[in-house]
Amino acid sequence: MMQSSDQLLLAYRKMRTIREFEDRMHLEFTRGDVPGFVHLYAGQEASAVAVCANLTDRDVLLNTHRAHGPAIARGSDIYAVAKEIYCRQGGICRGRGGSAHLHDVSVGLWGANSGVGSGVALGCGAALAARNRGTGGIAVALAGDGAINQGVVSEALNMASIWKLPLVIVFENNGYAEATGADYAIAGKDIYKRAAAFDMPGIMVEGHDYFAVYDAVGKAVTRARSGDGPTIIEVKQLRYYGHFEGDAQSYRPRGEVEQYRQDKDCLKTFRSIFIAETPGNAAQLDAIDREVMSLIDDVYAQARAAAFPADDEFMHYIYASDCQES
Amino acid sequence: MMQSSDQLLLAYRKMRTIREFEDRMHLEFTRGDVPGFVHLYAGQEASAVAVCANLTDRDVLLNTHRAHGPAIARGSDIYAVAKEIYCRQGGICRGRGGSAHLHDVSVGLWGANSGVGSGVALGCGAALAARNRGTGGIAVALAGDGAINQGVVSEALNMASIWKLPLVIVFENNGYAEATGADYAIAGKDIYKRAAAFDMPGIMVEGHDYFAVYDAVGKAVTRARSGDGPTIIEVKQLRYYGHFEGDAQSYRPRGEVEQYRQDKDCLKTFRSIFIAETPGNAAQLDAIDREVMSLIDDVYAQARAAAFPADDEFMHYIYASDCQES
Amino acid sequence: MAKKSYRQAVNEAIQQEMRRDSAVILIGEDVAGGAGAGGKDDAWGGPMAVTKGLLAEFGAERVVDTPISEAGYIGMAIGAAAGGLRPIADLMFNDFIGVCFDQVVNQAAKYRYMYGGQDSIPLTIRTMIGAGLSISAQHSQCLYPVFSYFAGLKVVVPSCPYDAKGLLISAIRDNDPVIFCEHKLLYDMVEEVPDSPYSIPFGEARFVRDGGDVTIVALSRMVHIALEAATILAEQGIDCEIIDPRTTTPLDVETILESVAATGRLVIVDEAGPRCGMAADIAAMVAEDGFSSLKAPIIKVTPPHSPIPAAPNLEKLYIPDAARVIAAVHKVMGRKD
Amino acid sequence: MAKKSYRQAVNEAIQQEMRRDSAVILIGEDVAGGAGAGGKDDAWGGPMAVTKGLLAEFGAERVVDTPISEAGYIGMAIGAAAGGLRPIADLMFNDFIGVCFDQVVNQAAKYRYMYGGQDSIPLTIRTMIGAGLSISAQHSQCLYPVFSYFAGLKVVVPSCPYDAKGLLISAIRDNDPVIFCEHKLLYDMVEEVPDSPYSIPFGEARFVRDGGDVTIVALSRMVHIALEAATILAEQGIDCEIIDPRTTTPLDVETILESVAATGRLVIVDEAGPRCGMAADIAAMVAEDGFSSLKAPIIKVTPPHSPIPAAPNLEKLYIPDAARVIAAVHKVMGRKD
Ligand SMILES: Cc1ncc(C[n+]2csc(CCOP(=O)(O)OP(=O)(O)O)c2C)c(N)n1
Ligand SMILES: Cc1ncc(C[n+]2csc(CCOP(=O)(O)OP(=O)(O)O)c2C)c(N)n1
Ligand SMILES: [Mg+2]
Ligand SMILES: [Mg+2]
Repeated sequence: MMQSSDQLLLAYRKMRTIREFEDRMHLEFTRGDVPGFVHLYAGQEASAVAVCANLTDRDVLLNTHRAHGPAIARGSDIYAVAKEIYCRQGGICRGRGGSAHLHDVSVGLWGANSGVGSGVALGCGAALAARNRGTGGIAVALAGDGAINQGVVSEALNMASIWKLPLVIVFENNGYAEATGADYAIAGKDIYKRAAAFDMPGIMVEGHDYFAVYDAVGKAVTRARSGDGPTIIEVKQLRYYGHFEGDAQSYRPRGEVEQYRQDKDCLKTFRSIFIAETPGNAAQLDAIDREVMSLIDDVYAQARAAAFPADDEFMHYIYASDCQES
Repeated sequence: MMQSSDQLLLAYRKMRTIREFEDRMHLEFTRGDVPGFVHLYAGQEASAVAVCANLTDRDVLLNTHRAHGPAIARGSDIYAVAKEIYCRQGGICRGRGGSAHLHDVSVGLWGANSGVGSGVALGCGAALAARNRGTGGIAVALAGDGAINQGVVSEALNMASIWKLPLVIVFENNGYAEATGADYAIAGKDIYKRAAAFDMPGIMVEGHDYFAVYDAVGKAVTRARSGDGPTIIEVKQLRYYGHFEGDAQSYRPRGEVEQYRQDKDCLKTFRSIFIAETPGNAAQLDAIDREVMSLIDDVYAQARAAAFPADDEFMHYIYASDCQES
Repeated sequence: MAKKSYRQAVNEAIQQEMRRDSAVILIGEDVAGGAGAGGKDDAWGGPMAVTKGLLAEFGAERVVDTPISEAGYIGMAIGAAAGGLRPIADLMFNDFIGVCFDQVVNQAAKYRYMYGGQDSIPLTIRTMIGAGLSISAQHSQCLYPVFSYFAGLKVVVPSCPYDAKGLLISAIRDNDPVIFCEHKLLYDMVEEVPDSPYSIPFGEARFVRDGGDVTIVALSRMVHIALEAATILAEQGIDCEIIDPRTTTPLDVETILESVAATGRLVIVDEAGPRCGMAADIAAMVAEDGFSSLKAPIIKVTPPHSPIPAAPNLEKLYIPDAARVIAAVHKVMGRKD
Repeated sequence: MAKKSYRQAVNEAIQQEMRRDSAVILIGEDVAGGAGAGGKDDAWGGPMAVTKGLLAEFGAERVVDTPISEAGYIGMAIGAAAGGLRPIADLMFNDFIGVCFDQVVNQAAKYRYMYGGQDSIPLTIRTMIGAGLSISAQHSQCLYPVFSYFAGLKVVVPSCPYDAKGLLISAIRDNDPVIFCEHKLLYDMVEEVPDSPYSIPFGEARFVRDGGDVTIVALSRMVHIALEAATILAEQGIDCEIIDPRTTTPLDVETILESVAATGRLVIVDEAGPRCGMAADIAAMVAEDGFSSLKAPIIKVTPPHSPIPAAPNLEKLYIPDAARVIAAVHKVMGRKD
């Protein structure tokens, strides 16, 4: 599908927002007051944003532990996202989940999760429910390269195929599962080639190229929506920071990120393609960059100023009967 | 490898022994004194027997819940096997395991198991231990068609491949997992084609043809032994009885077994190939048939006459410290 | 009203809820039995024929036979529950929780909480518990204490057809994940069960027998063993009160405490294991909150801390029987056996 | 002898056992850290750097980085144990037991028994437990009560560096599957630890503090919370005896019963959950076998029955603290707070 200029500007805005959000988080983290494990999405922005550009309100995106980027891409309120990462009141999960568990039903963002690969099985369920209830929605499950090695993922891929579920599985192959190389851990190395084993199409795409990801996901979404079943998409990319904040990353080859930033940064790539088509657009992108910068300042300020959840609501939200409004 | 006439007669004897053992079990079961769930191997004999003909004492065969055939094929004492099925003293697992858990370390037969697919992971471990300890042994894991859909099996296949473990995985595709058709449950239908996803060879072979299974397994065993890594073999076959005894089998198409018995029975197939090569051999096979018949009589008589495990040994064998000799 | 087996009671509860609410689906291995097998599509209804007939009425979209992929289809059921369905997932034997534990205890149980109460997971997992069929260590366990460890789950252990129907209807209508534990030796138990749908609230124990001397708390099939013992004990002049908690989460602590307040003596009869089990859970609760009423030690009648043997004679030793209950009651009554 | 952290103690135990016995291997996710990653191969030693340096000494054949396939590699470790190796399998967080539960409780635990004692499974599973890092519901649990439910497993919960080293050496040498639970907040705790290898037998509790008024049984990190409380209580004239069971299976019931026989009062402090947990297990054992000594209710100080929240303030409420222990002791002493 052709994207309008507005759509493209929105995509760029989201990518830039994620980048600034994560770069800032990387700095803020060193202050010591960001709770828990924090996995940054910087470098991978084009993937989640291009996925979300293909989705509607009826659809569901299954998030992973590397959750900030997909949440922002899907349209979660960025203030509520930041507050959740800081585990504050007003966080999208009321401070119970934290960085790795961003989940926002109001925008169709589900299940960021510490169980590597669980999103693929949950996604089968979201797809099944959508189909059985006739909502017209589909599900897209994000997963890392590490997730292909979890048994539940194979189980889910098999079921998605035999039941032709309206599901797209996007494996974001950023080269590493924690400190372990994807090429070491994955027999055959190419995730998208596993698709054949499950009798579904598999597509590989360069993750720094928003347009390429958009097109690949678009094909898979069309296929899912028309009832033809699931597709695996392998998005090749690189994360700019460690597995989580605090990771010294000595397992990575020297200069890897620097090189990638230079050659394949998704924002740069987007910028050059977008401007090449309509040179006047540079100013629009610059304006977005400035707006995002000041937004991020405000987001962090507000998140850090927010109160922690009320102590006396400790036992809320465990069972349906505990779901008093707060 | 060429097999000697003695080897072939032994193979035939084993197949015939399994058949008679299982046919008799099918009858005995109706008496009501065979404990637990009983899964018969009749119809599938050529598979386990051809696998075992390729193995040495150093090797390990990982059994499944359909355990009688592989145990006999591997050379377990048939009296001890029968006693175990009847849960008696003198059973290979001292009556603690029963029909589905035949395990006999003395002959390199491991892990018959209610966890569908677990043998593949255990087999990786057996293979790893053999390699690390330099025993020269390999492991062969049996699994059903249903097992390919268990997550742990995919995990194990992946690991076997990346570490080039000396392992052969034999999927005995008898068409059903309980009452569910293999073609329904398995995306892409062909198990052997999944091998490509895990970057290993996959071979399909007709399971009623002892010679064909022998050759296919032989190739895989050679590959494993020479350090080149694992192979998947899919053995197409049919079970003659229900999933377990008591299964009315109304899910099966009418006449399926009768047709297969007529066209593809492994004993018939063996007989005709073997006699075609050396016509005088018919008498030898007939003699084996007679010997096996009377053996089976004695086996069942002894098994049913054996005592149950001693009540006062109830707490034995839970921990190493409980392993007093009985 | 008619006499119905526990099996029929479960079947009827599912059938009636599926009729009432099109969001209810049934999913699991061979819940119909025969998918893609070339013969009858409705051949099994599970290995114990509990869900037999449902495919014929509700079709393959609502009665879904799955591959042997418990983690996958239970994960999927969770997602479907979040997406507006009310799945009943069938976990054939509760022992198979081993391959889908993460989905149950880390996903389903924590979904509501970890996401700050945004969703309901109206998922019922039906599963078979219990020893007695010589199917040994991996098919005979009672794992509801393990389920009960995890906050976010509700756990149901019906001991009779009437309760099975009413509690299963409650489970299906409940907005939290429920593990519904059916004892495989109870399927043929028959009693009067109303034809129309009814629900039994969770957290309300059932008085199985009134008595003033000893409180016996018994769960699932052990309720019947306790009754057998109580009948014999009554002849000896010892009057036992038998309480069946029916759900382990929520647990009806009030009823247990009230009874112990009256009797001063507690025996707990449970087929689950002795370590960190339900017997220990209930005993500890009473030792803390009902201590002042206690006149005697709290006796737990459970299997030993061992795997479950295949041999029928050993399995019989494993499962608590009336003789052991009687001995325990004698002990708390200060009688020598 | 030198001061060593709990982290170092664990590392040293593994190192010394790997030197002593070539059958000992270490296997798990990022136990070296860096496999096939293009940079250093020995980059992590696990997320907490506990196994750092072992790859360099023992090589990739004995220090094996795995894919994210817990069920697969733990199943493999069981097979390798049956095949003559003595694997130490690293389960990064004990919460991940969810994806490999079957291998642990249905395979490893039952292997010896179900096969009539033919094999030993000398497998050690090291895993991290405990809350306190705001890593929320799926990374902070204490699941040793669940492990303790299953016969065939041994379960170790060391509370200090000295015990960590000695118990881990015992675990590696043990011929049964052992789950070794390391509390993530203890890694930086430092104390004197002998340089040479030593082993501590399973099933022998440690007297952490002598005292005649109240018995406090505390596990893992809670031993330190109990000590903190006891110090304050001593100033109030209440003398607490603190017992650390160190292993939950086997459990040193004798020591606990003897102490309760002397004090008549029992408080159990545990970070695991309140339902079917270790506190309940120990309380129930004493309410049965030590009832006659009891002068007061048995109080369990545990977290509430809830998932673990991410928010630091809520997590602090979740974990038992000294104030709650003091209140419990006051209660069994009949004091009003
Ligand atoms: C079942 C399970 N095993 C292990 C972990 C620990 N863990 C968290 S993230 C991670 C790596 C995931 O790698 P990948 O899927 O490639 O995602 P990425 O972090 O690269 O985005 C691991 C091993 C976990 N959370 N869950
Ligand atoms: C994890 C698990 N799920 C389900 C079962 C129940 N079950 C026992 S055998 C079986 C079918 C296995 O089918 P297949 O692998 O094809 O072997 P076959 O019985 O045909 O030999 C099932 C579902 C089980 N034992 N373990
Ligand atoms: Mg990755
Ligand atoms: Mg089969």
